[in-house]
Amino acid sequence: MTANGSRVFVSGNDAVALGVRLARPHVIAAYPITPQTAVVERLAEMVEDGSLRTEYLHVESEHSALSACIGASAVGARTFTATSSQGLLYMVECMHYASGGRFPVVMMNANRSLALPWNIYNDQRDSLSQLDSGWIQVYVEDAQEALDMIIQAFAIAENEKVLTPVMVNLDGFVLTHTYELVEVPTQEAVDRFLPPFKTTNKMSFEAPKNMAFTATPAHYTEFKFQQHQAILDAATVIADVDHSFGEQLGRYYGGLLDAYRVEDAEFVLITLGSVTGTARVVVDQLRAEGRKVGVIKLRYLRPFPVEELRSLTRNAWALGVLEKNISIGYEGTVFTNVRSALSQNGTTQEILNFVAGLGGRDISRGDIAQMFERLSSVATTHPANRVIFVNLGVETA
Amino acid sequence: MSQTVSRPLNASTLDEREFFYGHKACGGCGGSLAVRLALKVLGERTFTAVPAGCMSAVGFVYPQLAFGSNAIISTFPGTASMLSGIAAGARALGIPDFHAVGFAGDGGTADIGIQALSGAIDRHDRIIYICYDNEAYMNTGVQKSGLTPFGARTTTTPAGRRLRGALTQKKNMFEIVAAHGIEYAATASVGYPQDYLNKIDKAKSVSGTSYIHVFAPCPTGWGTGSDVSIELAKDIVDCGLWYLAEFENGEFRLNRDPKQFTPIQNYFNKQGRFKHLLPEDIEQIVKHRDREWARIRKQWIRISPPPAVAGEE
Amino acid sequence: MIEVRWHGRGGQGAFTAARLLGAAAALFENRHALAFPSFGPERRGAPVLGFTKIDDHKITDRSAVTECDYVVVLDETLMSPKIAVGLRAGGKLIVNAASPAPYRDWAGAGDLLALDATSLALRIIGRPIANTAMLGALIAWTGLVRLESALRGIEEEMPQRLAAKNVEVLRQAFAIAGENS
Amino acid sequence: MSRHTVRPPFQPKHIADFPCGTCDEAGHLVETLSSWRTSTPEVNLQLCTGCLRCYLLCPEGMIVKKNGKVAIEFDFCKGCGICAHECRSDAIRMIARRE
Repeated sequence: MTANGSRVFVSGNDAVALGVRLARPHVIAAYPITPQTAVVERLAEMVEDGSLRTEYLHVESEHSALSACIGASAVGARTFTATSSQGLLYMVECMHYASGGRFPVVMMNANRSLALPWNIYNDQRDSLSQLDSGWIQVYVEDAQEALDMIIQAFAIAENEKVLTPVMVNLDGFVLTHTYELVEVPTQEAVDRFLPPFKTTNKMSFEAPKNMAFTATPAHYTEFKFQQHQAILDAATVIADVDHSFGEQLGRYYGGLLDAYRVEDAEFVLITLGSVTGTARVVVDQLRAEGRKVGVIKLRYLRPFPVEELRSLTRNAWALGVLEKNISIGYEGTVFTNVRSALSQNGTTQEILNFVAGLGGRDISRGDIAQMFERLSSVATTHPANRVIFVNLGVETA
Repeated sequence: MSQTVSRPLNASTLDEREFFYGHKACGGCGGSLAVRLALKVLGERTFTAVPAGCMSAVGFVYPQLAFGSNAIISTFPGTASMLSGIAAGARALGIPDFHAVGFAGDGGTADIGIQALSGAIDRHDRIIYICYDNEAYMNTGVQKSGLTPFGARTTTTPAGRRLRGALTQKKNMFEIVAAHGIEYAATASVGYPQDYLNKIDKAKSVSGTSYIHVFAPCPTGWGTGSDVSIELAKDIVDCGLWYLAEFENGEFRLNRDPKQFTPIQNYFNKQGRFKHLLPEDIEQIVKHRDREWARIRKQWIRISPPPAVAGEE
Repeated sequence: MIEVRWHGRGGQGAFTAARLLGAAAALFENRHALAFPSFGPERRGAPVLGFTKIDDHKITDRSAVTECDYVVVLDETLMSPKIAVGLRAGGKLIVNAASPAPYRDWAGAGDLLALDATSLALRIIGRPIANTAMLGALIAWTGLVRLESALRGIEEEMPQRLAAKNVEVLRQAFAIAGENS
Repeated sequence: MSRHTVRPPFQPKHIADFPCGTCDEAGHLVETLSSWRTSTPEVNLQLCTGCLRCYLLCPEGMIVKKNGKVAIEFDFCKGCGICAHECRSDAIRMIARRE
């Protein structure tokens, strides 16, 4: 494939840095935090060896990292930042600011659990707690998808119909620190795929602007409606970008979601991120034993794949939503989103919420096989409690 | 004051109890020594706040909790603000005779935590803020901080052909803090342990805010052996790249004014992070050092250092 | 799928060896591999683990390695009776030691092999960095990847100033191991 | 005299075995770190003058006063070598084995 330059054996963090270099950002402002650090380290090395020409700011905190990116975007520069967990939370004010101002910043987030207690390992409570921040959110399954989605994220964010910041999420350590084979596209192929950033949503001497202004009750709602509509419309842009990426660079990812052996599945597991890979192995094993099971990988959580999810799960007897998250005091956030999408489906299939992998706890093949077991028993017995903590280490009765 | 008779504070009169051990810091860590010594001076009536960084990552991994006295992890930006809250709460509850002490790293103090520190000093809160300075974000693997010295290699200031390490000088935190009109501020080093003990002891009786900036080498981050941390922390003072000073009653005072600096080269040679420096880099560092000392000697009042204890010339 | 568990201490390069093995298989033998460290802060001196998975098709399962085919111990002071827990029958426990004698019955279901990697590294590199020597011994005794691929892996993945000496260490370790397999 | 207790490993059976919130006893220790050591300090009491420099400078607090001299505890000694390096009468030597 001429579009792919070289094959390398790199970590998820390295793959993100390679994607960023190919996307030619004008400004990078990021603050180090485990497990994201190798991204900002590789980018610093690329600046030093001259292979990445960009303004690399050593900012003093995550709040300033995103604030600086907004400033750069406000003069028309393409900007990138990367963070994780506590750092993501420390920039939340700026996240709503970036989306409200329609600044197409691209950010990588290494999914890591939230304090307290402190924990540096993987789960998804950081990004899932920010679904309402007005950012497009995509979750990747491996290092190749991480590299590719960084490039696609700029194409989506900067599309003038979208003009919305995009967060690319990859699982801390499980993806950021795991080395695997990655195809690296050539700069020419990426330059053809990703046009330079052009926008009128910027200050300039040619057309001086006042930005990020105040709106009174008379006008505020309309700005929010615009933002909301832009993310809903982004679904078509996402599909187009996925398609042209497949045509030009040879890898299709399926747009809003990716389904595996779901066509005739009686029991379907819906999940996101790298745990999908373990689920694929279990699906193959159970299929070999004649069991009709499948797995759906939600790639985007905003916009949410409502239609696709409805059509793919219509015939399933029971569904499970596996997420490394719990909205404390109720249920998993992804579970809430999935049930809402399926509620107008008119179907009555049972649906369970598997809360697993918090704070880096391992999700084994056996755990996933048990989830399918539970789905097959529940199809008939409609349990009262649908939120199941997987692998809780102690009794609770 | 808990100590009725005030005997000179030294290794033999120091509280024999240990309030920080069983921690998972790298062997030879200067920061863990700075925490250990300070907590021994402050005693058991202490509330300690430690932000994200090495000391919390190595000290509080449940169920291994290595602080022998009260201790709590703060958010990364919020060490000083949490300390202000602890002090205010204890005051409101009428708890007598306590110390609220914070241990934050160089980045935790000069970068992400500087805003909260400024607020606490401005309120004259009765807290002791200790910055253990190992000159980079070590817990996340040696990235540049605002206190990374010029020329030092870190993973975000690589030393290659085009750029040779950090391009900025250390932020002057001691004078930034002093400019707030703080009651007491001092610079120290684990290479001069007695001087460090004296300054912690003095901070105990300050009626407002006190700030101690203690130099604390990091073998892992600097590419040195684990046994030379104290030697390096002494070398840096002797070669003039760091100074021992105090700020009190609105006046600066130098505790040590070396007639002759030891050669900078023998401080740099022991560390991997400076190995790449070219002669012109060293020259620039020396020029900056001499300019700083000229300014300090002109502006600061010099007194004779307090009586040094045997073994510490 | 073949799974290898590497034991070392923070700063000894256990994970570098795990990564070199993965790179050799993935880049030069048209196979697929994952290489990952035991996640967490690596304190100098603290015991750490590294893992390599190698297969003929893309590896999507990233759950923890509970069983493995080979255990490689870079630092003899890490040896303990439980060192080979999870080692599959017919697997190999490979230790960096002058002699395997003291560890005869610690190999669990596998067999025990030893190579004095530290002295080999001291001789060639001048520092007790045993990771590439242990990689050489592993591939000599298991045929996991060809010597040629491992050598190219080092040239590809290691900075120039380190590559030459490490290539030499790997070559000699491979030869020594080959003689007494 | 060892002034700390290392408790048996924490093996919770029931949710109530966990503290309510992230709050537990100061100095609650459940493991030693001697496995980190690849070399071990040894004090020669003939040479030791009891100056306590090593006691002051040990980052682990593992050196204790004893009969006017010092003794080293090994639960958390990581073999960093600061005591041996800083001893002004060469009374401490690092030997390549673990207690």
